[in-house]
Amino acid sequence: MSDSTHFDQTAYTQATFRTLLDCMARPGKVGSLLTVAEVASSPFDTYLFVVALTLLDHEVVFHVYSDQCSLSSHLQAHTMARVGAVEECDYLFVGRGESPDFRRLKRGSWQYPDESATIIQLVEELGEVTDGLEQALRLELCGPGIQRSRTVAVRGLSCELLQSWRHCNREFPLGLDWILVDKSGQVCCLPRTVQFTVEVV
Amino acid sequence: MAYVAVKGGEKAIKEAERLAQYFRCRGDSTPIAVRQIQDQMRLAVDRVMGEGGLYAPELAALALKQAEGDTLEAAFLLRAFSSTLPRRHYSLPAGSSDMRIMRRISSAFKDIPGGQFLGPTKDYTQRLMAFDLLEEDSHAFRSFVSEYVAGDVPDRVSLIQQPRFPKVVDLLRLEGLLADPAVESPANYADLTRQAIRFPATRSMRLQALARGENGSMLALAYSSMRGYGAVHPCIGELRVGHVKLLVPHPLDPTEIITVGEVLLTEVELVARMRNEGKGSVAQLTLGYGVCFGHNEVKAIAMATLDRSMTAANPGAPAEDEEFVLYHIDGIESAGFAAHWKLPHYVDFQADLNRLRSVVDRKGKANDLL
Amino acid sequence: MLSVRNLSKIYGSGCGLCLELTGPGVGSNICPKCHSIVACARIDLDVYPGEIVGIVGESGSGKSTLIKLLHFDQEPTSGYAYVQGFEDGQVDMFAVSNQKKRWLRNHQLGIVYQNPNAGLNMEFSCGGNIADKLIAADWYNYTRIRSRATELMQKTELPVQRMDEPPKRFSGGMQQRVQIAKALANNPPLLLLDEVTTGLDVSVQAQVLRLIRQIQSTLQIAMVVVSHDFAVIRMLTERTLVMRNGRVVESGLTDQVMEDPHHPYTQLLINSML
Amino acid sequence: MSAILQVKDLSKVFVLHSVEGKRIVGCQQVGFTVRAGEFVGITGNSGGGKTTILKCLYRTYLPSSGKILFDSALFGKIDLVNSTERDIIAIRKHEISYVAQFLQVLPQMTALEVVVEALTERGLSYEHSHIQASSILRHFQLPGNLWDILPHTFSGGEKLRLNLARAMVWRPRLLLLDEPTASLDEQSKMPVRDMIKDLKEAGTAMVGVFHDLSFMKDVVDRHFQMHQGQLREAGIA
Amino acid sequence: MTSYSYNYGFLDEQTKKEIRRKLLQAVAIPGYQVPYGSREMPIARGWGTGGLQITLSIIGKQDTLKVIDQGCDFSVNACNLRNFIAATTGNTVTTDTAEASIVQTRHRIPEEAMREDQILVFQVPYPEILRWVEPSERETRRMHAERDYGKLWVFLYEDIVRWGEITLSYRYPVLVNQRYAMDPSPIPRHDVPKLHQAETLFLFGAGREKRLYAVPPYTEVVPLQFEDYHFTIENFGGQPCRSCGSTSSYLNEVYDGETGERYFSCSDTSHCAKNSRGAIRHE
Repeated sequence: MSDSTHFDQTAYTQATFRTLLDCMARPGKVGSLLTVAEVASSPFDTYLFVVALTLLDHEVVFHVYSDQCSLSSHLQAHTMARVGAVEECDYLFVGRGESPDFRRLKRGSWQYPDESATIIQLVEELGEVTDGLEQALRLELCGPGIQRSRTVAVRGLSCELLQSWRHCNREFPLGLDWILVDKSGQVCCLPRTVQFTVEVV
Repeated sequence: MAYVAVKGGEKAIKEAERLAQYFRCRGDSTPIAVRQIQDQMRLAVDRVMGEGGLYAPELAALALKQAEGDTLEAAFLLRAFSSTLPRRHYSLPAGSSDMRIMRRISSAFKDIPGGQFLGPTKDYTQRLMAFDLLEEDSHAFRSFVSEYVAGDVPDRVSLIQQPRFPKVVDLLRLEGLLADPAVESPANYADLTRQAIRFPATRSMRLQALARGENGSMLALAYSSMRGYGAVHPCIGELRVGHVKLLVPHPLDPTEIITVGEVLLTEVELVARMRNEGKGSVAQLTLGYGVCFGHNEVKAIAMATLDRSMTAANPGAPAEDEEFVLYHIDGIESAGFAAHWKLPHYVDFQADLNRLRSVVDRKGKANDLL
Repeated sequence: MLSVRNLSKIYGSGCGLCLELTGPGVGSNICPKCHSIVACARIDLDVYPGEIVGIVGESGSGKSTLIKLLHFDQEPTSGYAYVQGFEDGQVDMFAVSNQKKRWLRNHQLGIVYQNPNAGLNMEFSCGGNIADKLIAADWYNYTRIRSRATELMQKTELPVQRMDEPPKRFSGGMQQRVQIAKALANNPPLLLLDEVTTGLDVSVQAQVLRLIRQIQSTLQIAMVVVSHDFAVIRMLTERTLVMRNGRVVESGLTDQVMEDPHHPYTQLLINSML
Repeated sequence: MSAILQVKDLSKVFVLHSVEGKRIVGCQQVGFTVRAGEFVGITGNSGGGKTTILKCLYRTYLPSSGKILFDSALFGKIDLVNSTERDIIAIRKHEISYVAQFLQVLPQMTALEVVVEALTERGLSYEHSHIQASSILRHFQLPGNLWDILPHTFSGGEKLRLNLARAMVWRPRLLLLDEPTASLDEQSKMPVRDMIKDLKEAGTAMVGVFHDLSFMKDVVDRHFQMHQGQLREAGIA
Repeated sequence: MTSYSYNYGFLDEQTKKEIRRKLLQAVAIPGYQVPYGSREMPIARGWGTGGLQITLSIIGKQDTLKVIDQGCDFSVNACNLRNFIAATTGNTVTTDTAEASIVQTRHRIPEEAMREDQILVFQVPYPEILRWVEPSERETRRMHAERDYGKLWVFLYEDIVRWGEITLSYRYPVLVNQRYAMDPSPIPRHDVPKLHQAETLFLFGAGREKRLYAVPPYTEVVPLQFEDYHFTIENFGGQPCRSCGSTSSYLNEVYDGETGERYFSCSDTSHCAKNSRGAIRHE
């Protein structure tokens, strides 16, 4: 962030947060993240970085899964957040096509289910309709935030990962919340309350 | 006209503010200087800093001025201000062994290494009205200081700021007679201003909550324990008042330690009876610890008493129940909530009336049937 | 219907040798090394549907701790237990979440404590106490709750017209019956009874024992009865475990344990009561 | 008819730990068989071990060695010496009944309730149990005014009749009787004998121990004498 | 003396981040109270600091704000909060529910149906509904963890025993998503059904108690009730609002200062004004 006079981080993270809040409150709704030149210059994936900038500070612990490009130190420098193991992190960043073992993440305690990890994961493409999305997973969602049901299509996510996420959410209120971001800045949230069926398109 | 229809809210607020301002200014005295409050109302300033949880004598004095002397309101102003300040650094734990002593006494021992050291206290002064202060002469006021400092008692200046003393309770510690509370690693210290307290509370949380507690509430609870609702019969191992240095590691090079300033603290280490924890328990005295900003001895004693009373294995008395104590000693919270009853509650009251009428109607119908 | 294996409870830090260094062999359940108390050690227990099993022993033998572990009032240090009505008896009930334990307690178990204060909320009314158990087992119909409470009070010979009074105004025997009524409210397949007649007058004791027998014979509820009193055990149970220093030293048919005891401690216990 | 009970080499030794493991012999190498509908009577001096045999058969005592083969309707041929407690409880519930010398009942239960409970705990409906219980009490000539009071106020004979009624009312396949007639007066003995005959005809096997056999002479089929823990046949009565 | 200036929305960015993180979790666990490090605000504890912190953490320059207290935009407290937010953000404010993107409220849900693009922020004095029956926080945490709501239910049961109905009027307990018992804040019963399967996101903030929680849109929110003793809302005996004539809105009963006569008027004042103008479409 070389020139802070042109970049209003306060307004920027606020707008990003509101998109996340809206998407978390309406699981499966696909929102759009904004990007600006200052952020785009980051070596970290632009949109994961956008989310990180919005949520992370020195009070939280994060982990970048199979961090091959020392992204952790980049994130740390920009947010002051601490790097920690998968088991203790509040936020897990997952790159495209990666399949971490979700079972290692903390799912909260019965007294404090909020002490759980949130996964922020990059996928190929997200859409509310399956048109034009090949080899995508079509998720039929229901649960709080959804009137009857809602459909979201995701390309670049494995069925196995979905199942392992479901396994981690089997006893509510313990669970993991999941934020999916695609390469063009589309975002979709899957809180632990979501029930889903999946089909391969 | 009824309360509901008050639509001049905006205007009413402004007028009320102006009226309050008028009440502050209407006398024919000159405006009080913040510096005067800071110097001459030092105990009020200390109290405000303690309850406000911010060590800022000048701002505390300003808050007192703005609050027209209401210490709780002043502490609230200070707190609200401090909550907008980002937490850039956390200091290293400051040890009071290195305190520059202003006052230090022990009631546990007659003679202590270094000696009892009264310092500035009015404990032994008769509480008689000093009518001469009604018309204090500013010349006399000044000349007292120059005479005092230049006086014939050689060590007076150094008496105000004394060198270090060994700590009294360390004597007991060396002999193995003192059971220290479990030590928490500084890395795990919680920050009460950044997270909500939870129970059982960690000791660092407890002490922080107590250090920001309101004098009167803490005193009442501690007194209840001393008097019989509970069983803390304390003995002051050591009470010391003095300045402590605050050190912060350099953000880029943690091996480099920077002194960021000094704070005046009152610290009380209270020794209480040994605890019986069944077979295998060691006969040891227990410690209650109290510390607060500024010079405030009653608060520090109350805090140490509560720190000790909350260690009861089976809480019975209010002062032994940590949830009861810690949830009710914060003056800002309790005063705010007590004051909030002044807000309109007619919607809730209407709902109550509605329910009441429904019950009365049913009873009436039931009686009619009889 | 209930199967307990290798259940242990140690109060204190525990040192790994606690189980070896304590027990009836050394006549103590306090570990000489770390001063932990071994309340229960490697207990095995099976309860079959409709059966009453007795657990007898002196105070400090670990029998009440065992009951408390089974009711989740305390957490075991180690061990497993399986209940027929929970996950088909396939899942260790100690290994599940408190949320599920609560379900189990609400739907599968009933308990009557020696002290009515432990089993009843003395601020609630008598009917409220019964309602508490019913609501926990998903009864949400006020009228049905009232009639079930009436029925239970009749069954336990409590004055129905006092349903809306708090049990703290009742006598000890009546409080014990309120506890039983509450424990029975959801028709639990397993009822745990912890020294339920201790401290009651002899005539009241008899009433309570009779009530328990009637319940067992009419409702076929399985029960675990803990008592230091052999007479109570003899009257209520067919099988008995004798506990000492946290261990089961002998078990068998109740009449056999009492008339042909094999373990030295049981013989001593029987002799001292005659 | 075939043997319902075969006792082979049955011994019982008590070990008293409080007196340095002292061993007391209850019975030794005892053997006999009982067929359905047969009444075996055992006499002997008190302390001679006859009650020990009876209690071993009921498994109140755990035999030290030997076999007790019982032809169970539930389990087929089963050795009561090493059957599981569960099996013994089931057999006690449905097949073998035991009449002790003294009546033991729950306090606060009336005479009628005692007999009714013997049936309800075996799964009969309350109404049905009530009818049968009344009928047997009537048969044993227990006065109707006693039915609704607590048995601890009864005379010895009344208690014994109640005890028998409770054990017989559900018609066990094997009935064990410990001094069942000791405190019966002449007038009460008749209905007891009738009931025993009735059960015998229906196939119930019985083992009874007596101080003196005279009273039971006409119902006992075979007679053994117990002497110093050993049993010998005294010929058919 | 150093000069001090405040950030957009008063709170520093770190504080906002914390509250935002907790809000996302609150939405993910409907009805669960998330503890947070509530900051001292320049208005007193108990005067809406919880709602205020949420509003200031979510608000952006494009938002239009409405603040009501007891349904009224002009009560002193509503004015005070609105002025504060406006002064520290420079945002547009409104009294028209339909125009607002964020509505902060104390003790009411606006009469006008709220939409998907709006957020309603509640000021909550007692976030713990179990406080009706249990004073200890440690114990109520355990009760929530185990979904142990027996005490609350027995409280309702005994209320019926004593009075023939459940007498709780405002702060009526609700069960969210069949899991958490929740305090809907001291709204009257009239407003409780509006929480169920709503279009709008509801956020709740309790500053003094340091808790925040949420009800996402389209979520099941059911008042605790017995099958045969149904939850009912307030009944004004068919009396209309004296100003706008509405018979469907929540009314205040008012005594005329001159005549002493008792009459009713809408608690939602801006809705009432709009209705009087005929600007509300009735279905």
